[in-house]
Amino acid sequence: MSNSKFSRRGVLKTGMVASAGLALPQYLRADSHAGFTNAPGDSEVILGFNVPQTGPYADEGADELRAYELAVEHLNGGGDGGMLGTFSSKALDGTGILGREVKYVTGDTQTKSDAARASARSMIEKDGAIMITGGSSSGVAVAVQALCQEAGIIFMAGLTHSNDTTGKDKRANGFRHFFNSYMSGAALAPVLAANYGTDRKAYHLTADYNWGYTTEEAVKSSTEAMGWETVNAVKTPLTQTDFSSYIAPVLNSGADVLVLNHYGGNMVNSLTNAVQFGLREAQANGKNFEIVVPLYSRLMARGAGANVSGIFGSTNWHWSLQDAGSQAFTRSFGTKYGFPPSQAAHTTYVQTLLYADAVTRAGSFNPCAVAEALEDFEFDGLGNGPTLYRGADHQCFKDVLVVKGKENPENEFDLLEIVEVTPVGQVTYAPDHPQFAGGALGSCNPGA
Amino acid sequence: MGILEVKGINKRFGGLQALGDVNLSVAENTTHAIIGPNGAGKSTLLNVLVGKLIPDSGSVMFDGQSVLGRKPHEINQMGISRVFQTPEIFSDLSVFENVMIPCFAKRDGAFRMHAIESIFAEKGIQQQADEILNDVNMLEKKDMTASSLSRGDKRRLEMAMCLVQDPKLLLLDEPTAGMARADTENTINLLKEIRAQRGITMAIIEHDMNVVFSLAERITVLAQGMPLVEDTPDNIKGHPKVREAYLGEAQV
Amino acid sequence: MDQFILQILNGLDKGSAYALIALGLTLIFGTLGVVNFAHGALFMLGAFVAVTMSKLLTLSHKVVDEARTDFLGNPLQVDVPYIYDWFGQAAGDVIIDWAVPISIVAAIPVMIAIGFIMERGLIKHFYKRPHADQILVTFGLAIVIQEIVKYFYGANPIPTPAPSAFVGSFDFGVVLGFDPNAIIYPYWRLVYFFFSIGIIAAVFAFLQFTTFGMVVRAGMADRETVGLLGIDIDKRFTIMFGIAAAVAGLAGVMYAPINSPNYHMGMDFLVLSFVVVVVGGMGSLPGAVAAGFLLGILESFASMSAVIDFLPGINQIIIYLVAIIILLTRPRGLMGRKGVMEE
Amino acid sequence: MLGLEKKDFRLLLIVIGLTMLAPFILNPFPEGSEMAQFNAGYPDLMQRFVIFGIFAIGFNILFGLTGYLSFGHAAFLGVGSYAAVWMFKLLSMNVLPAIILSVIIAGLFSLLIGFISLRRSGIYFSILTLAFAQMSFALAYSVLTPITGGETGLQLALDDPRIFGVAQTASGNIPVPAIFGLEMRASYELALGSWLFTFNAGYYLAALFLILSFYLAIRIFRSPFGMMLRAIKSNQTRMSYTGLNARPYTLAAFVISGMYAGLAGGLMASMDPLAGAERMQWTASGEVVLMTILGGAGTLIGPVLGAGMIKYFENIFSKINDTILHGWFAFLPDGLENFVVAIIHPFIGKGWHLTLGLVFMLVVIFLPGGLVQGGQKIAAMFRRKQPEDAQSKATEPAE
Repeated sequence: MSNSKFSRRGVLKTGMVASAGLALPQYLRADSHAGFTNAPGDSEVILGFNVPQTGPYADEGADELRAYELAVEHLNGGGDGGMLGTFSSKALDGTGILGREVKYVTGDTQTKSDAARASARSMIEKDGAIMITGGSSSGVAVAVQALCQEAGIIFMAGLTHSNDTTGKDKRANGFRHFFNSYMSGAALAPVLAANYGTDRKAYHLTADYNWGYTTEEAVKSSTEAMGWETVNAVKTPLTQTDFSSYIAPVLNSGADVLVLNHYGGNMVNSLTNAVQFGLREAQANGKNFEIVVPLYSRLMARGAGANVSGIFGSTNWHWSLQDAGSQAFTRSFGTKYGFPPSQAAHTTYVQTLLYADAVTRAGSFNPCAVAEALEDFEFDGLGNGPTLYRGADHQCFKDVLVVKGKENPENEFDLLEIVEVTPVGQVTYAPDHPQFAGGALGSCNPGA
Repeated sequence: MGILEVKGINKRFGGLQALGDVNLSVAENTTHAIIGPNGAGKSTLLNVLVGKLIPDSGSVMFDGQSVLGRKPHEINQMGISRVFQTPEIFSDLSVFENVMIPCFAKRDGAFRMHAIESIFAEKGIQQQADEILNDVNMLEKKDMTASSLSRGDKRRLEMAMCLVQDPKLLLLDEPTAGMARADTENTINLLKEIRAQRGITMAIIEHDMNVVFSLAERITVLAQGMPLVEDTPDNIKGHPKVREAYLGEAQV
Repeated sequence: MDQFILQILNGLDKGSAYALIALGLTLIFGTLGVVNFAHGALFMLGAFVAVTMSKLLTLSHKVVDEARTDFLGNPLQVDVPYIYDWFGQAAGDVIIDWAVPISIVAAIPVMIAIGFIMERGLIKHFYKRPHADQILVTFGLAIVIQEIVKYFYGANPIPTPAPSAFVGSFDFGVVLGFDPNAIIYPYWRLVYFFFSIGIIAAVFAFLQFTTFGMVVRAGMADRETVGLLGIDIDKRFTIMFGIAAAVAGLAGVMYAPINSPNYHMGMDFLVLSFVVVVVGGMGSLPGAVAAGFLLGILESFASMSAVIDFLPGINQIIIYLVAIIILLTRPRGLMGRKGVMEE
Repeated sequence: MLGLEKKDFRLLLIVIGLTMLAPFILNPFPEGSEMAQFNAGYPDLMQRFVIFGIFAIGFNILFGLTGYLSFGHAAFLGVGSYAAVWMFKLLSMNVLPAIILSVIIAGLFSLLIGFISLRRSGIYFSILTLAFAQMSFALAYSVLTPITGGETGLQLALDDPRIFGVAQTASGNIPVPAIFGLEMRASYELALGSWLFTFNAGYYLAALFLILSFYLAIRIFRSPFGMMLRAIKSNQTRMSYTGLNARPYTLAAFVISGMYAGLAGGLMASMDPLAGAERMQWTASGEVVLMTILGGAGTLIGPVLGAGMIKYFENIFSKINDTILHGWFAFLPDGLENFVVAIIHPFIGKGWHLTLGLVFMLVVIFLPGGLVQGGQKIAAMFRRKQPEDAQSKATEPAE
């Protein structure tokens, strides 16, 4: 029996008409010609956009999808070209990828690893997608990344911030542009020290799952290195909606800073609760009490409303950046959809472009060739300054933004202001850093 | 020595003495009626006998063994079957299945993991079920769903389910309650038949004196939880204490 | 000690939310015998009445401000609420600020109407159907309601703040002789607590002291008898459903400032409120209230860091653990009656 | 035949036919055509159909026969998956030991939970099972992360200490689950004209298990044991006054259905070696309840149909997007095209939940007996001539 493993319908769709008629059962050998899974035909190539369309992250998923559609438009030569014009690599020329028109399929991850893998598998097995990208949580990213490794497909991670994605769960076929917990901690700590002093006592509330653990560890170690003390770190259940019983004891704990290692709905609720309890106006140890949110998302900050003002956090990208790439992207996204893009939209757009560029430079869709083209690739003009796709762990290294909730936002998109652009040097770490230990890339798998 | 020996049963619910020092002896192969006005403790006594209630003190011996502390299904396995005031049957199942279940209980005990055997292969059980349905004149209704039966048929079905187990003692809780006159007569005849043909010992709790006197060979009268008298029907009929207890109730 | 008091306060506050939702669920179950999986959706709809009210109050028209530009470099279009035009900016701001309390007024008729429509249009056809069917149809309805809300309002939470007069916390510690800041509690949460107590009291008073309530209580105890009395129980059921919907809706309105409403907040509460109802004893109103407070307080204790350090993960499971223990020791929950939902 | 009545044997043959020919049946539309969107004949979805079918068949043995509504059955599926993945990590990539272990572990776990939960009945039983499952989920997601992988799920790694087998393949990758060398993902593709059919090894293994499970379910339904279970649902009082102890019967049914769930979990991990905690969440338990009721509780084939329907919606409807819609309706004039797309838009893609909710409501309102009843109604329309047929139907043991 031939182990064709994953079908590549792309080929069939175009090649089939010729073999019409009652053909005898035949082993399909197209795979072995190309040597990798889902080799595209001559006229089109299919990408799989796997984003949360239902569940609490559906709005982030919708923004990711908008960015993907924009990227496809630009790759196929439509629109104003967006960041194609500012990208340092000039391999892409608006004629699709390697002359093939870019088509796409969409799916719903539901922010569940099972559903995300089911959706990804259907893209690979049914639709013949050559690359999968998207997602809005680390659990999903890690799960789909492992699946793509097994299937011989490139995975370009969407919004995933846990160290594990390019740490203990890294895979040779998976690539992450988004920043991570370690970088958040490393970028935030100096800014916090500069603003709040080095003699602070922090109280952590941490979401009780993998991402929460890595974020707590990263922020703790970075701030403690600056001289801060960690008074307490309490784990909160993922399903918690009312954080009052976790927030209430904070003010009397001897701490003067509250770090909320929460994301999404947890972050909105815990921050809202903390502000309700008057923590922002409170005094402790003779200092103003402060709140820190290590990972900010503008879409989610909107849910917390005025509560975010003055609160520090970090973010991967923000539309108010003034470099040419960011401006170009914000302009084409804003013109098409009427509002500025989120960081989720940005990272997914950039990932799509980076993939297309790598294929073009490699001259092949073979995942191993693409991976090789991405590894240690240095580029600029995609919004975060000069960036390195490190080969050792498939993580992008670039500047990290430290932001603060705006005091007087002009509208619902204008919630964050950039406090500092932490240069890449400060957030770079060795591939074998303890926070990333325990995994191996393995070798690239072309499938087939 | 009767097949059922109840000695000195006491049961209190809070401040209420439901049963006080009740003694009862049901002799083998007789029909024994337990009568008494409302609230006399008849149902409480019955529930003690079947294991639903545990008395505060006293003993209940059946066929030489104590039943106290045993669960209803264990007491049934000892040989006591019960007919309810309103028939308790498996109403979602067919009539045939209703009688097959007690056959299995009789053969296999309280639990058996017979998950792979087919019902259709159980010829012996099927034959038993057919026979008993034939005995109660319900064979032609064997494929009907039990819930669609008439009230009288439900009663007969329940009776069949008890009889097929071939019990040593059959407890009947007001078997004619709420029945029309004709149905009552039918039931009396049915019970008489059973008694005559199978020789099953029966204990009947009954309100309707007509029924009691047509069936019972011995009668125990309860009043306010206490046993008043125990005697033959003829003696009970004229007993002054019984008249007193039933004051206002006609037909005595 | 102060931590202990603080967590009791917290527990009472959480518990009042649980009790209020469970109360409505029990009303429906006790009177109508319907297991309503859409009850959480009613709670969510209440919160979205508040959201809608604040959207309506800030309904705006665009005024072009040539001096400033938006993110694309075009002249900035500033939103000016109509309410500014009508009442002036100062008065307009006050009205917008009070959007949540104002929406209480709107929520009562809106929620009663929704309750009526639900009962007449759907639920009444399911009185005699098995509980499994009721669960399936109301669960389907809950999904439909929440997806409709998501379609119009998106998946993200929408901030719906309390009036600024209620911002900040009350310092119980000082009153009780502890250090300042030892026992603080936000004003709005105190409002929520007293509001819940008020609603619970009102429902009990209504059932206790009105003829309508007496009939309903009789119906909860023995539905068939009341039906036999020739009382038009149908109409009363509809009204009861409306009241239960209003109770759930009001709980939602007042909850909006505590946690920004999102479309799935009803589902988040659904399982919890069922646990509360069952722990209280199916069909028992006092049981539902008692269980709500009990679980609220125990949940708060379990979230204390000293407790978590001792028993890691206890805060994840406390509600369920308590439910299991109570159901194993008290077969019908705290105050349940025999025979309800045991078939 | 095989100890089955003629009618049951026919049903079994139908199920065998459907599962064996599924690659054809589920791919009715030519590759590349507009309707190909509705094809479900790709390995992942076909595997899910049968795996969730097994899960629902097992659940139905408990719920459909005894009437005990468990809201925590997903926990057994989850435990089964964890057991299987640990087996892959520690022992070998052969799926058989993994599946066997997952059935055993799920059986033990359900014995424990069933023993405690079955002390209560009705809704109290439902809440007890829900509480146990939610506890399992919450702990698996958080404090048990070292055993369960937590949020990211338990997966294979390059340094697994696999006793029988290699940690890495020659090309430096993690080996994949297989049965005696035949990889679960191996597929054979058949092109017939413009149709393309995929025959996947994993699917056929799972389908084999489905047929076995279905056969076993028929035997249980038609056994004295199955009749006792229906008797428990019908009247527990009469049950005990007939000398039967209901507890061991319900517990046995609970454990059997737990083992079915474990089998489904083990198969799931064998097809795709990752076990996530969300598998145990109450929504997952609720899903199997919905599958069973939707298809027809207490019927043999119903749960399988319900499982297929829900999984079809989840996987096919969620993938339809506006671009595809525009493709379908491109033949319409522009204005009309946009209008039609706007009408359908809320029901597809991110709106697939809405469609599913509506389907639940419609089915339960108009077909109280689930899809099976719908099928019977249609069948009845074709044979109106035999009214006595319909009458006898009511008395037959559950179909």
